[in-house]
Amino acid sequence: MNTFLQLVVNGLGKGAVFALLALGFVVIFKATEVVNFAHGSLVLFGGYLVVVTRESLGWVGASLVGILSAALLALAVERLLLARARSADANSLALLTIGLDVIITEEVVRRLGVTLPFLGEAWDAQPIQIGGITLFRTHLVALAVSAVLITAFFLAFRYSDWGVAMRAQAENREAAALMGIRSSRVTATAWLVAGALAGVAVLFIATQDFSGAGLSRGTHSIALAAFPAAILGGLDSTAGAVVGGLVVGLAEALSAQYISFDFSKSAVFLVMLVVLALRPSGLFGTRESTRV
Amino acid sequence: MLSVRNLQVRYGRSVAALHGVDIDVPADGVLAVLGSNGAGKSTLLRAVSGTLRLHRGSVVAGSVEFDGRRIDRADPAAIVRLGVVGVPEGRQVFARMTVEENLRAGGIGARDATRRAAARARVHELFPVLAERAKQRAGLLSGGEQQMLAIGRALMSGPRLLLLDEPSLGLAPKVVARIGEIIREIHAQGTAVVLVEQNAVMALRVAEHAAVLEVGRVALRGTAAELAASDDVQRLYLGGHAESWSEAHWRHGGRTLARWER
Amino acid sequence: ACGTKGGGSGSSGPDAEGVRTGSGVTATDITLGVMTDKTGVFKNLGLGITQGNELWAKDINAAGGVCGRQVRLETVDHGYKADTAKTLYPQIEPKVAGFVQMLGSPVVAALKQNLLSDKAVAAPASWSSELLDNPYVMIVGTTYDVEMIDGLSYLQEKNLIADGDTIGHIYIDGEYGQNGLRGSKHYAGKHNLTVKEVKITSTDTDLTNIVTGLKGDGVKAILLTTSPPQTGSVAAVNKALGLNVPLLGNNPVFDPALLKSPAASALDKLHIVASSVPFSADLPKAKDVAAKYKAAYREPANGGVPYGYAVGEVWGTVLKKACENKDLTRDGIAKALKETTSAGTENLVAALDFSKPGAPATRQVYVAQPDPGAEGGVRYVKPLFEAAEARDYVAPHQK
Amino acid sequence: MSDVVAEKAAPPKIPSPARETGRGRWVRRLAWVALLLVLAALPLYLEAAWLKAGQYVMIGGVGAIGLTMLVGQAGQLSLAHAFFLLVGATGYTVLSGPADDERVFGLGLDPGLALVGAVLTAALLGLAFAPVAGRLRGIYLGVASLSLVFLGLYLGQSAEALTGGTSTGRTPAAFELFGFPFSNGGPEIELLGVPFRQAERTWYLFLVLTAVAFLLARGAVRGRVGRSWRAVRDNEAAATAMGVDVTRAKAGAFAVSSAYAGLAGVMTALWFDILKPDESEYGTYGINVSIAFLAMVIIGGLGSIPGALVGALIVHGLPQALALYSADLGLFGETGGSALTPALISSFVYGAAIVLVVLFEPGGLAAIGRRITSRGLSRKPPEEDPS
Amino acid sequence: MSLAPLRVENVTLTFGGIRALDDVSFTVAPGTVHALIGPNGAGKSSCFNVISGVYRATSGRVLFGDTELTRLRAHKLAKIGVGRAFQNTALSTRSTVLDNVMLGRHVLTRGGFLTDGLRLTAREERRHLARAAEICAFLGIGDVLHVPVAALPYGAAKRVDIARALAVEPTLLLLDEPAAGMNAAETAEMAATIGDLRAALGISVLLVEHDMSLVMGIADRVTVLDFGKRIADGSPAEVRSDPDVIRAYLGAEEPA
Ligand SMILES: Nc1ncnc2c1ncn2[C@@H]1O[C@H](COP(=O)(O)OP(=O)(O)OP(=O)(O)O)[C@@H](O)[C@H]1O
Ligand SMILES: Nc1ncnc2c1ncn2[C@@H]1O[C@H](COP(=O)(O)OP(=O)(O)OP(=O)(O)O)[C@@H](O)[C@H]1O
Ligand SMILES: CC(C)C[C@H](N)C(=O)O
Ligand SMILES: [Mg+2]
Ligand SMILES: [Mg+2]
Repeated sequence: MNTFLQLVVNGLGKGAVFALLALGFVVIFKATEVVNFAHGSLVLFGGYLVVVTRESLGWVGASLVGILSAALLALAVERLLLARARSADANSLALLTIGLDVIITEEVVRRLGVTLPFLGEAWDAQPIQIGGITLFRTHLVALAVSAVLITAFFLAFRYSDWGVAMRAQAENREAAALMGIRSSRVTATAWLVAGALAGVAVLFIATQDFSGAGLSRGTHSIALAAFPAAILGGLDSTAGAVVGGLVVGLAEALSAQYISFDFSKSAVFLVMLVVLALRPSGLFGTRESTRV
Repeated sequence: MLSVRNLQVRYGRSVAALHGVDIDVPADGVLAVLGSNGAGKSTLLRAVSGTLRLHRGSVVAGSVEFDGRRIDRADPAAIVRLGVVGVPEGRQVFARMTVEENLRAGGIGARDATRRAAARARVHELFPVLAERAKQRAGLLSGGEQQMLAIGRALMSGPRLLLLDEPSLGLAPKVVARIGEIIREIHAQGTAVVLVEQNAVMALRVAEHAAVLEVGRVALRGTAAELAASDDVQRLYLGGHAESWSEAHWRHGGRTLARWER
Repeated sequence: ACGTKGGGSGSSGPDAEGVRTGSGVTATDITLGVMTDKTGVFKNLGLGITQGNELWAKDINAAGGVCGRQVRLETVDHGYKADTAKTLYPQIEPKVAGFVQMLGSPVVAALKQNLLSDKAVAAPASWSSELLDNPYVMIVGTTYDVEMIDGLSYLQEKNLIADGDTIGHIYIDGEYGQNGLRGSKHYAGKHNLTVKEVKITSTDTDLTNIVTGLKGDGVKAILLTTSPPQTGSVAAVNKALGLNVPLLGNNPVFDPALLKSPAASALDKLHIVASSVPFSADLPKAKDVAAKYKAAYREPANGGVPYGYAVGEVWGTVLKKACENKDLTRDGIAKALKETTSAGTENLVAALDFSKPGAPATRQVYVAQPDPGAEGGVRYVKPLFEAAEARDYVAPHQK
Repeated sequence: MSDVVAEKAAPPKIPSPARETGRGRWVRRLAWVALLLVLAALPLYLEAAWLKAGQYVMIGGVGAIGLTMLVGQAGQLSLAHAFFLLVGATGYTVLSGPADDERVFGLGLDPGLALVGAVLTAALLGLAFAPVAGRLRGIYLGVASLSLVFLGLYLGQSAEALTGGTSTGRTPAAFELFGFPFSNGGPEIELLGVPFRQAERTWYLFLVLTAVAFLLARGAVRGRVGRSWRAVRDNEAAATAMGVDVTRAKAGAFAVSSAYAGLAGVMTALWFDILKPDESEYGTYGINVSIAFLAMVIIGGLGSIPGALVGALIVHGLPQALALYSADLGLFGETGGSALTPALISSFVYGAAIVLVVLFEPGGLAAIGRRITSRGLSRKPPEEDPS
Repeated sequence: MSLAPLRVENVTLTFGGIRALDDVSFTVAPGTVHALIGPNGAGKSSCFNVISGVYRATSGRVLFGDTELTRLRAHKLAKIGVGRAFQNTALSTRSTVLDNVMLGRHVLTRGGFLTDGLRLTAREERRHLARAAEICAFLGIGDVLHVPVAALPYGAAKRVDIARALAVEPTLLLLDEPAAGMNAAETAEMAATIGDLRAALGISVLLVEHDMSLVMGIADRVTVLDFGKRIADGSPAEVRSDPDVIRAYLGAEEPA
């Protein structure tokens, strides 16, 4: 029983970070219908800047720099590349981000060289014991941060003009432009925000508690693992990101113990396949419906 | 209010769509623009609303002025803020958003909340079906309902100049007539209108002035009444049906097709 | 038109001293191949081994070379990619007598057929006894299975485990992990231990859920055939969950960088079993190599350096034997390898015996523990030894 | 009336290029034949290492042709290509493997039959995935298909009797046709003083396989099947109204694409002389391979068959060529942590190629090629659907 | 060629709470042009969609001769001779006109991946290409066969859509607003084309159209829908003077 509880706690803790990563996909998808395959490289980039500046700025300052620079890189990507490919459709742009991801990732990994630094200074590997259960601090902080950010986004999408403008211009840029929606500003904001989310996520990912490894190519793979989370929740749904993240975290933790560890990665994808077979646009995604 | 001078527009590197167009819309006037497929009507509206770029088009020469301000290089949002709002060809509602959200998106250009509420009430009054279907996904509306939504959406920001690209497309005759009235009403409340139409009967009835575009040039221009009386317009756009049908038959050349094999 | 491609470079007749020569051997030079990873995931290790190889070549050439010939190294970088290696191999193969380094299990696996058909002797930087079905493979040191057997006997000797206990073994799927597992199963069979096996992949780094499960199983020790970050994760969770059992790992599980990670404080439970010495080993030869290294290179060193040097020494022994046999062809080198029964490296690794097909060349190991105070990060807790269970262990391809 | 009617306007001008002039077609055909002749003569001149690299490009080409039909023509995004490669490789190895091996399972079939069997197996598995794929669109389909890669690796690792397992893998039977071995075995052949051994023989085998794959695909894409795929891609309702069974068309595209991937898998096993499922998601049959194939297809131009070959040349050929050159010229001497290396440079190049193609030439290199070749022959509008 | 009547019998279609079609019945007699008109949102397109199998009727059935269309899978309709053009053209815009029209030959041809790949169908393909070109010529788009549809003006694209529907060699042609977006002269030409079609081929045409000049000019019979219900059915003259139709659809003013 203790084992089960501990696994659930582990799963939820990781799920919170997966939710944060999935939210990054969701924000951009909602604004542009582009699936950002380069999210993993934004995560890496943010982490890399933390590493570079930590010596001189300390953890807090470096973290802010990391978040900001991931955000700015995302913004630059949008402004310098995607915005210039106006004629390309969302799917081609998604493919473009694959190319970008390759470049940024390889460059950051090259620059990291042999160092694989951990980022979770303030809390890493300092667990708290309650009863027979161990609570990892990274998980606790991540849960709190995710809860705050996700609630904020949920409200913004639902109730602000920004949310409406975002969806409008994602669907039809010309019509949105005719409504006075500055689509460039909306998309740029979305990328900026998604980049910042990536910068926040990496602070949790490159820790002993979360990934067991410092900043490295593996950090990028974890962002990739958030993909099924975003998809099974529904790519355009904030609630979906939360549920998807937690489902992935739990599926991974429980299948590792009760089926086998090497199956756990497949288990995540299998859960996703089952969900998609029943609901082709994910649990909370907007169903595709067209008419002639 | 709107003055277009020697406007030349190109798509991509090779397609020239407008070859020097001059158009004037007086404050609170209604200008009808007629022309056959591909004449450049939509291109003209795109140049005014600043959306050419979205179609890989660009203004090569000439100018567009609104209230004395050059807008041919301005971005669409800035143009909307000046009070120029367009309804694109083929409705282009936000298919995945609800009717209500579509209207909301239309109001984003207008900052002030009371104006928004008033505009919404007015749109609902003009198009009651939009109130009924507030929660329905816009993409699932019928063609005509979508057209109404598109016009309603444009009215949400209280424009001073409304650009309508073939609003009667796919609408029932009764609704076409109703749209005509609505345009007149909109006009009566002080909004100028540029109305691109295939339905010349309606357009010429609503408009004060009219122009006919042919292959990127203004071929004819004058008051609506003058144009309605012109031979070419009669034949091509108003359709004295009996003659033009036989003529069409002649143009069609009595082509034949071998019978099906099945 | 006529093809411009040269013919084969098969063996040629004997030279003036009656030594027959083949690929990679001229009157003045013997060329050995280095297929290493300078750019992929094992670039650190690859670099260390290559530098060890180079130091050895410099030393032996300074001492007059082998068989009157200077040793030259031909190096290619496959970036730990089997596809690149597969293309580079036909380019380098005609130029060399054999390979002083062939790094990476996927690479060795992909080139197995080539080695067989070209009869080229290669020293893999990969220590799985599964590779020994290929007579041209020359493993310098013992193999992962034997390391585990020796290591378990050490734990039992220290009363850290007892007959009938349950132990966990976390291993990377592939020849590395599976070979380690083979060892622990052998030992478990002899001592009635229950082994909870957990298969992982090299890219997994968070092993929290595994250790949570093993804790539920009540394990008394956890065996690791993993990568260093994985070792760190297990160690940290072992402590966090209050499990605190001893950890026993194969040679590759440790990297000094772990001592600077958040897991550092949890590493006291780790025991490392290895058959080649660390860079800073307190042995005359190791100190000699270390000193030469520091004089020649700037990069921080690792255990690859003494190992690379040791491989060179073994190759030197084999080439000398082939020279005595007056046969420096590929066949002659392979024959000389089989006749090498005790290649000494001044204890960089234990003395090696390549005469028994399919059997590891030695079964002796060291046991070490992490120690932030020691140079290179580890300190010996037990010098070279061989457990009784290792002695009667039959490797998979052992005849 | 204020203005008068301006000059009578001409009807809108529409470009109306001829399909292909007779001369143009012949020039094109001759160019293809010339290319084929050059490729056939290369073993006389190229060293084995370069032949090996060329074969790797052909593996990429065959796989990419399959994928471009699925993604570019039928509009079904798939990241499952690596999985079908694994299926093909395993299929061939099992079917042709010796029946009396106690460690691994084999059927001892003739290698030629085994190749066909492996391709069919891959096609059938592609078909089996079709019901799931049929329900999904766009990116959802892409990520769903990615699950196949993970599940496939898991199964491949578990089914040691078939794959040989991750520890040692297993050796595939050398390819043979009518008793002639495509290996170093069999009769010693020499042509113009050049010995024809495994590298040379395999070159011809791969060349024939690639040519067949290419011609079949080109024919199909230009014909009825290709039309139905494009219709499904562009508008399912319209396709249905024209009598296309959308479900079947999609399933067919999946089957064909999987068959091509299967063939590429067989070639992969032959090229490596080993079948070994990867132990992690990166490797010979991992997600990076799926992405590399997608890159080839994008760079070449979605849906273009010749483009797929060019994409393969860049994505599969460049790293190999750089590695070989670096050895030849002593380039990339720098070592250690952050060295620029052939693999890294290739990654940058193919990453950048994707970005540039999407930004500036969504039709990919194929579109550029079409523009160059059509200049002077016949002017085709650039946006035209590639085939 | 045997012509069969199309019988729509008591079809009801609901979307959630919306009754798009409410117990609608009418018959398209063989060889006639039958118009379906009604206000926006009346259910005309929905009716087309039920007939062509895109939507499944909540109740009721559609018969084409003896075949119950409502039981067929949508893609089977082309095979039995039902061709359809769309309200907003649904073409592959990057493909050429000929390629689009050739899609219409799908059910009349055979060929799978291997046969096409080996070009075993090449001869047959050439024959069908010629036929497709002939159909295009008939519709006045014979000089743009190799132009991508994206480069065509709207009016020409509409013709491509119709050509594609004709390429199926249908005995029943469904046209959804063929004249939308056309000016009076172009509309007249379209009307002439439809007339020619019937004359040349003797097929039945069911069309939806808001342009009363076209409907009244060429339809043999007109069915009027309003709020999903049939409110009139008769000759153009009858319908035109029907007070319900005037109230619901035409309006007081003379239609354009
Ligand atoms: N995005 C584009 N790219 C290239 N050419 C274009 C583009 N849009 C329009 N054109 C061309 O420009 C010319 C004018 O087109 P425009 O759409 O303005 O005509 P229109 O008068 O609105 O016709 P319609 O009545 O069909 O709407 C046409 O020849 C058309 O083919
Ligand atoms: N898929 C759908 N889901 C929900 N409602 C739908 C759907 N399709 C149509 N409707 C509704 O059914 C009603 C009939 O629509 P339909 O498209 O058949 O009208 P129509 O007669 O073709 O109108 P128009 O002349 O404007 O094209 C409309 O109210 C529309 O909103
Ligand atoms: C440490 C490594 C070089 C050895 C390991 N067996 C491998 O995968 O290659
Ligand atoms: Mg227009
Ligand atoms: Mg309709």
